[in-house]
Amino acid sequence: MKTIEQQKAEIVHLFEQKKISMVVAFENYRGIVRPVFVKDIKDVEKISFDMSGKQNLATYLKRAEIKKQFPLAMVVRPTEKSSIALLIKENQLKVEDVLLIESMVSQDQIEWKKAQDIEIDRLWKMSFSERMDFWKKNFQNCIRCYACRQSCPHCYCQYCKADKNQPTWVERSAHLQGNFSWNFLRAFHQAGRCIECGACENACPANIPLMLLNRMQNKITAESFGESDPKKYLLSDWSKDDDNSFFL
Amino acid sequence: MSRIGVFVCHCGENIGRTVDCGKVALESGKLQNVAISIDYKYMCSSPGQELIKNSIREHGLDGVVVAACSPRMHEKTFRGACAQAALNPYLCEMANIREHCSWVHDDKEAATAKAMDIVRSLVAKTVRNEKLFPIKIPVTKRALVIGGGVGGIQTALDIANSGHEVILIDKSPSIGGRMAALSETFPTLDCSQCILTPKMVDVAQHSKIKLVTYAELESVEGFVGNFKVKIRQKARYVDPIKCTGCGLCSQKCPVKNIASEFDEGLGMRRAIYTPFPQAIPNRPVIDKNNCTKLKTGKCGVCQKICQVGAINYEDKDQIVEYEVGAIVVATGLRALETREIYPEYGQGRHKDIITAMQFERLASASGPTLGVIKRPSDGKVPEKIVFIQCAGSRDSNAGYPYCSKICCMYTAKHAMLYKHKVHDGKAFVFYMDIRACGKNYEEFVRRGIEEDETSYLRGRVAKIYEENGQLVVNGIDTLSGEKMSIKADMVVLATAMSAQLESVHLAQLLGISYDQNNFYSELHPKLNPVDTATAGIFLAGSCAGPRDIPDTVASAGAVAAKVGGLFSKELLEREPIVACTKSFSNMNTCSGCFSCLQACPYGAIEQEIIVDKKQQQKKMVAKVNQGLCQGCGSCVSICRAGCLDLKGFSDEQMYESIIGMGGS
Amino acid sequence: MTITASFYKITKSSLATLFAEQKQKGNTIIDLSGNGSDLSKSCKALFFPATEKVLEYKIVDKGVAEVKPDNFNDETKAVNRFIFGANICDAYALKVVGPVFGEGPVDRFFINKREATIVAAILCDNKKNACFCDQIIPRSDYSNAADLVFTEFDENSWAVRSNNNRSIDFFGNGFLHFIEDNTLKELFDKKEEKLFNSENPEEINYFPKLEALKKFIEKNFNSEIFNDASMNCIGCATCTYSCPTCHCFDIVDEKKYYNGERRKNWDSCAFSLFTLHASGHNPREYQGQRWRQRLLHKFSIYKDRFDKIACVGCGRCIRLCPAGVNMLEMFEKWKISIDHM
Amino acid sequence: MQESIPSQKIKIFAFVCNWCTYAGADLAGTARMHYAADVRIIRHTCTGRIDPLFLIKAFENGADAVIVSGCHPNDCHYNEGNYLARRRWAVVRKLFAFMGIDDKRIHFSWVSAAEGAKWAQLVNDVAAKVAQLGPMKYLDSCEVDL
Repeated sequence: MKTIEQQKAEIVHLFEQKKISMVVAFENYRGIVRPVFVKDIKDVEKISFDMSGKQNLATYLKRAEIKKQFPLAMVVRPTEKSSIALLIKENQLKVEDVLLIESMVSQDQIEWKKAQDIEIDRLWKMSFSERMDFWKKNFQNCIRCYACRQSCPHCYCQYCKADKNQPTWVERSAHLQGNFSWNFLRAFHQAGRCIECGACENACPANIPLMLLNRMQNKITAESFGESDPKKYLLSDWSKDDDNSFFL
Repeated sequence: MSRIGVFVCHCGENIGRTVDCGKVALESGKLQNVAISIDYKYMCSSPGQELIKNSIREHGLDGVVVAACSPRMHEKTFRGACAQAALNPYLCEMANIREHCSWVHDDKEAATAKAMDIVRSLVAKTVRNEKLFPIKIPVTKRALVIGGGVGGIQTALDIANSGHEVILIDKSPSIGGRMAALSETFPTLDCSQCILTPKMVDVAQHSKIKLVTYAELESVEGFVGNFKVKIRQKARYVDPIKCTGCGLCSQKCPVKNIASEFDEGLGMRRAIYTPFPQAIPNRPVIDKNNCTKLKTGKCGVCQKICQVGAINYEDKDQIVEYEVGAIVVATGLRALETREIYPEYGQGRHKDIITAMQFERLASASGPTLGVIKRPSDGKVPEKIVFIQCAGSRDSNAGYPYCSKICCMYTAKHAMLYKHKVHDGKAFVFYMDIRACGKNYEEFVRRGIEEDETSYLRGRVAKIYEENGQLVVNGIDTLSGEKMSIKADMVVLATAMSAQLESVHLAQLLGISYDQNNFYSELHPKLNPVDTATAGIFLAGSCAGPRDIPDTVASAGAVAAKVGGLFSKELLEREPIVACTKSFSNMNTCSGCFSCLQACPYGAIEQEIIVDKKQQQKKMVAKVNQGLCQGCGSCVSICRAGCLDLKGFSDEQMYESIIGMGGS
Repeated sequence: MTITASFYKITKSSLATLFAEQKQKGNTIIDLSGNGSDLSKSCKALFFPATEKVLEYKIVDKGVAEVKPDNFNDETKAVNRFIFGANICDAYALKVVGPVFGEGPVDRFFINKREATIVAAILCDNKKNACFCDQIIPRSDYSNAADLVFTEFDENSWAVRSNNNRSIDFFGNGFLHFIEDNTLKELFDKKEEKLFNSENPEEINYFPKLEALKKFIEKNFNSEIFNDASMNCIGCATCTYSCPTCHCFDIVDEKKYYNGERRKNWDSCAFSLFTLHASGHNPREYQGQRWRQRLLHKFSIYKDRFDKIACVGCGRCIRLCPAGVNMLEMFEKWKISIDHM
Repeated sequence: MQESIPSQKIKIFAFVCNWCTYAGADLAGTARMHYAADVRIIRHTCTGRIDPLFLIKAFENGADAVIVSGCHPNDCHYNEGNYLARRRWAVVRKLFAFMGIDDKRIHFSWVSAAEGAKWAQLVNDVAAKVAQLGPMKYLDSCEVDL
């Protein structure tokens, strides 16, 4: 197991050999753990291996400014690793674009996921109208700042379907119908893709429990389809054995 | 603002009876973008079409909605009318207020309100319709005919005689199909083989026909004019080029007791065999399931005896690929076996209860008995035969609710043939109705009754059982109301004609639809009886439902004419309902995740590299190959970013039709 | 114009009674003093909501629509509201953006709501993380920002500073619950003094001189500094939507078949869509350019146009940013260059 | 003007494919099978074309229930469109349910071109269920409370 010093030395070495032009990592800025972009050896010091940051660093890989810096290195946790794997699978990245430096600090999500599961079960036990009220209460706070979308590494579309207005499938207004459509659309587009990093929920200034939707959906896809071609987008694939029970 | 014309058809009384067409026309006239709205008794009639054409010219319409029957019925008609008035045909839509409204509802108020919703939806959609132009694609002028029965043979000959190449495949070692196994044919009593075998020889010798027997379809890709088919040539173990067809191998093969498929199990064949003496090609194959050499490695008699060294035990199945422009399905049908028929009829337990196909072999001069009618159990010439019609047919409980169509005629023929061969014999026929509708058919049946003394008994047989070496047939003659009990030496069942066992599998390979009885569906039962819903694939003969020989040959000719028409053009025109990329703010916003490519059933999505001004690769995006695209639109709804669209059913059109339907 | 403030005392129970009376009269009382998210405590949305119906139409015949309201001046009358517990910075922000909505073509939706609403702020006891209102709001404006300013006198009562007569008009007889006590001025002065002199819990205590900052941003228009400083930015609109002075909006039409609405929705310069042309050209292609626009607008353009800085130092953009972008940190980074201006 | 023809109380939007269910509904018509007039058919090329957002748009525009119907598995005119659709709906219907849209308002079925009777039965069954539930009023308080 490498020490933090060894990992920093490794990064310095990569810079020296001109193998990378940038490192994306976390820093601890006055008690706030946040992303940092190190372009220079002297700033390697800034990198903190305390990986408690709420963001998913892979989200930066979709930005044009960052793409210019390829190849770059990224200090990653399991969440970033999964996201990068997905981006490679969906042709958004090449393997050689990002050098992974694995953080040794484990990211403990067990408690958080357990709490979500309890909440999901609680919601399933409700009646339809009670669940609708639950989401109405949450979605009415949505201001459509799209922090969820922007913080998600998998929302890489150049222009989101919700931004396109010919036709306007998702109303842009932050009213209930618009918010419902938007949050449905985002959850649906995560089907089989969400890696449960929680970045969207953490980013939401209105504190909407977005991960409930994603986690619930992940559970369904795991149950309904089982083994699926790992090289394919879940919904671009099909099997003769898929659930047919709900068709009359 | 668009200028849409709405034309509401009464369809005589068909729509007008339950939908207030005048009111619908009046209200449609008030809709946004509607320039004119008229109702008329028969919109599809010539004056109706003139009305549309004149309105287009007079009012400068840029869209037409015809509220009438199903677009599956008359979309072509009305689009054609629009085209004649110089309006792009794809600016015309149909609102289905007959099949989906007037015919299925009785409350006039509700039906009128619904018709109004439908019209509004289509008007809203039509505002977003765009001019589309047919896609032109090249044609491979070669046809594949699947099935070498009389239907397939006739189709192949007719196509080849019009100058186009044909590939004829058959799953069995020889062409000939059902007809080759028949004795004589109604109503003329020609010898079946005498009229068929010359045609088989023509096929074998025709320079334009490539005959591939003992072969099955493996896969189909592509589309009309441009199919790529893979054919599995099953291992014959006999080199057909070296083989001279001397037949010595079949005579010497030590495995002798295999029931002959051609003789319906009444005769035997060897493990290396030709199905019948007149087989085309006259080359044997080895039945690998029964050959001792192939099973155990011991034997090898045929190889030793073959003087030209044509036997090759190492032969393997081969996949051969062909490019064809049209596919003809002529796979025929299957007669049920006795074991598939009612338990009351013994279900195959009595040797002397046989099927009509077996009787054909008994009556055939080339059959196992050389044309002498002998009963299978003891070879005795039967003195009394009971023929039972509708064994399975017209019985929805048995799963065959339809009429098998040919049984009345061949049963009449069988009774006649029997009487001609056994002059003292007595033939009884149990029937439900005698359906002898065809040229000289009724006369043929009358001849059987009057000259050959066939006894027709109207009624169904309740039970057949064996008693003292004889079969007892119990039934009721419903005309006299008497209970009948006939002691017979043999019973012949006119078993139901069903679709081939593999018909569904083949339909799925070809992407054509089939009905509840697994017969293939025509594009239109009356107006397109030989087309399928998949362009470039046609149906000849009984694969679409039971047909007799004249009907089969007629349909084969019809298919050949269709294929000839298809091949008469250098370029094909295809419906432009295809996917396309959609720009946003003048940009291609595709991110290149290629979920669409993974989903496309036709491989119609390609990867395209977009370069910047310096010719550097900017990104890779999805591009639709409109030649391959069939227009299902799956890619459109898979695309998360909405970068794809489907012409004719675009996002904008669907959006408008939804809000138009809502009408809130 | 000097405004003389007057001071009052009111017990918490009387205030509750007053609220109850007002509610009975049909006025709306909005209490922001309780617990709520940082976002929900901003009162911008109460005057300029995230989405607001501007008009609705109904097609009644071909090419003919009934539009409601057909006269904005008359038909956008707002209900009377009393907002209790706003932050002073947020109340001040209403004054900052007032001219945008009130000058030239008047935005009746904002102005009518403002005219029908009394904003009562509670004086902050101490600075929150990333607050820097003291650096931006002039002291005199700070005191006068809200219509009423509350501060706790003791456990049971509030000291109140009234900056104008609007509350008297609003409450009518109900204003008798407020007991005039001009000696309380000292209490307010003392508290404000303490607040202004207190240390910011955020370690950055540098805030540039506004003139120098304005010049610096203008001068560096084509520089890379904005790109570097906004590396973290993920391009969401949390900063602009939570900002009490950001006031960009977009007009969208939402249609059903016969009915439809025109809506005024928040829009944000942080989105790439904000400046996207129909041609596909985007003058602000990178996030750095969008950040430059945000700073430029707040500290230069707005100042030129309305002689005010479009920032009140509430610190929400820093606290709520999901990616840790910090405007104060940017200024600190550029300190030497700015001071040099 | 929409008042001049009284609109149906309940509207069921049916999103169907052109090749099977649309033709099946045609067959129901040809055979004069009577069924509830609440249903409104919107023709698509294939079930694979139908986007979940179509359903949401339908609800926003006054649909009280939705039917999605196409060719039976294996019978798709486009070979695979209905399989792709089946997987999509497996996800979407749970998501709708989790978000509080009553599953009695969203129905999926396979109706072939030969199953006119099944189509008529399906419409009647759905219409009966929805009649019990009454109008949907999808998020009718559109405005967010201030």
